[in-house]
Amino acid sequence: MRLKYVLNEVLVGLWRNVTMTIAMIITLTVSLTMLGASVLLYLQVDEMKDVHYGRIEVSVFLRDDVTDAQRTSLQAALQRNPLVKSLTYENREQAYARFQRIWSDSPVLVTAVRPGALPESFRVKLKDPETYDKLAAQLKDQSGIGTIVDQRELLSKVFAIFGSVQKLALVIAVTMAVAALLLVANTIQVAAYSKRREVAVMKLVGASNWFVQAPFVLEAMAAGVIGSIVAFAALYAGRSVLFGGPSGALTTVLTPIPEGNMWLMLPLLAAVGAGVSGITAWFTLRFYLRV
Amino acid sequence: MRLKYVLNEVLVGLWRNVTMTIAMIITLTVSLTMLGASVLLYLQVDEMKDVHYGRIEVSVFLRDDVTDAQRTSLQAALQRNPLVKSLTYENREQAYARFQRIWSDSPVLVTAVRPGALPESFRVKLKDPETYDKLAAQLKDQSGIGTIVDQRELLSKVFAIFGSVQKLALVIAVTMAVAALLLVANTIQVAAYSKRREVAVMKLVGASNWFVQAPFVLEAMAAGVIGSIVAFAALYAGRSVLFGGPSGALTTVLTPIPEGNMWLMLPLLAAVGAGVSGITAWFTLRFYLRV
Amino acid sequence: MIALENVTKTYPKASRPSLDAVTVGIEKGEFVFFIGPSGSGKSTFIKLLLHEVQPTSGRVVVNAKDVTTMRPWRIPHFRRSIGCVFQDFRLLPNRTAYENVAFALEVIGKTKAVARRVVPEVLELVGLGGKEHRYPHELSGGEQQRVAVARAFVNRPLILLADEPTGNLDPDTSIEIMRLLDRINRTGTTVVMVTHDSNIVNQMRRRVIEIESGRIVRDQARGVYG
Amino acid sequence: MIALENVTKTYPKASRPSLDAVTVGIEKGEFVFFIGPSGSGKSTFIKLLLHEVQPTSGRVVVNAKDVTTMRPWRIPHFRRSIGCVFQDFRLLPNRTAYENVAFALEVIGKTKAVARRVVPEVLELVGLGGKEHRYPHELSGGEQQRVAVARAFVNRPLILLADEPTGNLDPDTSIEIMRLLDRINRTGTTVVMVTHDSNIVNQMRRRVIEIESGRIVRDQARGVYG
Ligand SMILES: Nc1ncnc2c1ncn2[C@@H]1O[C@H](COP(=O)(O)OP(=O)(O)OP(=O)(O)O)[C@@H](O)[C@H]1O
Ligand SMILES: Nc1ncnc2c1ncn2[C@@H]1O[C@H](COP(=O)(O)OP(=O)(O)OP(=O)(O)O)[C@@H](O)[C@H]1O
Ligand SMILES: [Mg+2]
Ligand SMILES: [Mg+2]
Repeated sequence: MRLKYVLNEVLVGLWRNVTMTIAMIITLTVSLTMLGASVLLYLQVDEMKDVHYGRIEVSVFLRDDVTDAQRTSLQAALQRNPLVKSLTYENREQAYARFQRIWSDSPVLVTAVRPGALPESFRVKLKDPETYDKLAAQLKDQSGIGTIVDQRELLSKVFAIFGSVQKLALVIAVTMAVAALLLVANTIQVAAYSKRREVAVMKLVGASNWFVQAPFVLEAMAAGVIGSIVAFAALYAGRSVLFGGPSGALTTVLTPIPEGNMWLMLPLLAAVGAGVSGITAWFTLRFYLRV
Repeated sequence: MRLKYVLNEVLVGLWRNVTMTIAMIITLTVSLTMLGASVLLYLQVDEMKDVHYGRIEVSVFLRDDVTDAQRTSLQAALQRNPLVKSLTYENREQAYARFQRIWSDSPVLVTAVRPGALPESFRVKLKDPETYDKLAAQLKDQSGIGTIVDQRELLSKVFAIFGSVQKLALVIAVTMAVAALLLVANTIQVAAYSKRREVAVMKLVGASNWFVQAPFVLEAMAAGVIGSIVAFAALYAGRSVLFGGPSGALTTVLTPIPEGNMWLMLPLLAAVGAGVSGITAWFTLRFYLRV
Repeated sequence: MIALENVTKTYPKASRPSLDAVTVGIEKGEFVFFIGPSGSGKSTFIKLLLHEVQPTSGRVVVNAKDVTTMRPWRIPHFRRSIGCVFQDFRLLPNRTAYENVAFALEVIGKTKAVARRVVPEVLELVGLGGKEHRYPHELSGGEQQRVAVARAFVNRPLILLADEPTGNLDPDTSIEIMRLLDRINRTGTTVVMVTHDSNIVNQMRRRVIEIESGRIVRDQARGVYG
Repeated sequence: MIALENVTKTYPKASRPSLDAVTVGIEKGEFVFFIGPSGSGKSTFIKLLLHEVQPTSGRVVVNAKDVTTMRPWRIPHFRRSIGCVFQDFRLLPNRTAYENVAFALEVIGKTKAVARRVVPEVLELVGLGGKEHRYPHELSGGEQQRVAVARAFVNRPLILLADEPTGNLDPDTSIEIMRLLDRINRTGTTVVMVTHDSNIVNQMRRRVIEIESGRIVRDQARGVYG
């Protein structure tokens, strides 16, 4: 019976205190949207890091005077090597063709390099790009190798930027979580303030703390869940706008956000929204109204 | 007298409705901080665009078989040209040295280019980078010119990214402005709601609409100004953290924010804060309480 | 001074009218008791005079002004000529007794100096000397009621409406308040007082209007209660 | 049933105690009138019994429990054995008359079915049949007071405290309410009633405790008013 009373109370409460409820939902929506956006950004950059990481190759350039035997033995050694995921061979013509393609908008550089000036190479993808040093050590005594180039170093600037963006996203996420907490605490405090007479009357009639508090807390949590759903909808809409078609503002900067990450936001935001507002409501009533 | 009454009312009001006032200030602080941050980001990217734009050069590469006479005449023509801001000459050795320096971490490419394979060139800075086409047309009938390369095209990808970030900053700024409006409207609506009995009594005693509304609106505006000052302080602190020292999260991505732009935020945020909250308060009372 | 012409008021949720075709006239300077059982429409009558509620039909004229057709922006000014003691006091909860009374003076544009002179005097009159700086919740029921009385007459209105101004007062204090209202009435103010106190009505011997279920059932020049 | 031992209560802002070394005992099943001028401390007495305010010194015993030293978590349960009509009604503003009365039943864990049976009956008893679904602001002053009375006795408390329960009622309705309180008293409930109505006190001829400036000045077994 008591439970039914409380549930009924929550629904009626949500309906009656429309102003308060809407205030709380809007507050939560704004904060949760920002929170969700920063978490998505963080995940997205992670994903882009992975993609770039996955593309990283170790180029094993061969000496100009490499012999067929050396080449074959090196290829065999690389194919046997447990660190290696895949291996492609690029001869001088292929290397030049690729060079021309990549630098097509720098004609001066293209003309400066003779066909055949670029050495042949093995392009190695490692199972784990971090094991580059190991591979280099293992190849040390193989003859016929010119230089070994690890793209990781070339991409270090890109990764530094990714790192910065992630740090920033984290800072924003934490800031927004704190802001959400403050705003929700405030809204609830105001709600509690506007209900203080009612609470006082209930207590004078003999209502227990639990009886007074439960509907309030559940109401706040319901508002939290609704807010998180609206926030999710806003994020979804935002994604369509920012990534929609080639003219979307973010298509040049970020890879598209996968559906999976997107839907992950729903339970995350709902949990944060309900949790933050529920706990805040409980504490607010506890200390503010001395229920 | 009436004015004095109203001013007194505002101060007393701010003090008495501490809960409401703090709620409003926090709400405004959060929204205005985000708004300020996005505006700063927008300005900053603008600045970076300018810096990159200022560095843009047109490289006029000379043919391998260029004669001294052709070179001298071309130099004279460029120096006379009103579009040109500055001009430097780079011979083959200088070009190769520069190439080696820039590509030092791609040893394969460096070895693939012979010293002297890179052509000599005039590096031209234009007064306005956009006038590249004009310059190209004027140089068409000059002999001895190989290719003319406009860095603008090379940098187009960078500029596309800048453009995207600016668009995004604008979207966030507008979103935050709207969110601020919603949140403030809400807080004020809740404040008005909690004051509805008081307002009703005042009106029954014969207080005019102006008399009831003015303290309320001024109180909201005062909260707006305080919120904007706190937001400014938060931005200032945020700048120190994010750009502080080489370990700051943003030092690799953005150039440091100039003091000038920073201080521009103070009047901007104050105006937005006071304006939004004042107008919202007025409308809320007008329509919500039918003052 | 006050005239209701065939006024009917039916609240949205009510099944029957709270005032039913009431016609009544009150002259300048009169002292009128309004009596009747609980829920008969006495407070509704007062609320109509203040333009707090609008009649469903009929005309309400107060102070030679037709209240029903009055422009909204004229209402504040109109209300300043009427003092009202509400049944539920309606004090401003976050102002002290002094500030509550002073508010009625501020509204009509009096200076703080005037308030400082007049308000303590008036509070003394209703027996609240020394309690000026209490907030309403720090006063007893009867004390709150007396603050409401003080606020109603502090700015010397033309009309004084009092909805059970002695409901929370002991007989002695009630008589004090009645003496006060009588004195105010003698200075020319029209007084309409709703009451359930038969002793007071019987003692004062003034005009008595009795209302039952929204209809006037008695209107006697020097009447008694029941 | 109720015992105050040398109880003094001085409010923080007040210059003199509102209750001054009061010692009084009330037996189970008694009917006691509490009278005294406005501001003499009657409501403070009621508030002490409910643990709404704490005494500055002295002991308050209600229902064989020492209220002063009661653990906070026991208070709700303790209050459920006391019904109270507050001077300012204290109805829940966003609940209807029905819901306000039903609340007192919900609090003690009665089912909705019980409420549906009992509440309309009780509202009928106080003369509010047909007005169950009105919100407090849609009721007249006297009607609100009667809702408060209905809420106070709906859950058959051991003690009924009534702070001027007829202050906003006409004499006839007052007598109805008094009959009701009398009937409740006859079932064994202790009734303490604060009132300013001399007619009622004189008619009932019950124990009268008179208080003045916080001191008990009279305690008479079958007393009259003043
Ligand atoms: N806002 C409202 N909505 C619906 N009905 C209302 C409203 N206000 C008052 N009523 C009804 O109108 C009738 C008259 O109310 P009114 O307040 O005028 O009574 P009253 O004579 O002042 O009674 P009391 O002596 O109890 O104060 C009552 O039956 C009441 O229930
Ligand atoms: N919270 C408070 N702070 C300060 N003084 C208070 C407070 N509450 C009551 N008082 C004072 O205590 C005294 C007694 O108050 P109480 O409410 O008990 O009077 P009462 O006998 O019920 O009067 P009434 O018949 O007018 O209701 C009054 O003088 C009042 O001003
Ligand atoms: Mg009434
Ligand atoms: Mg009292």
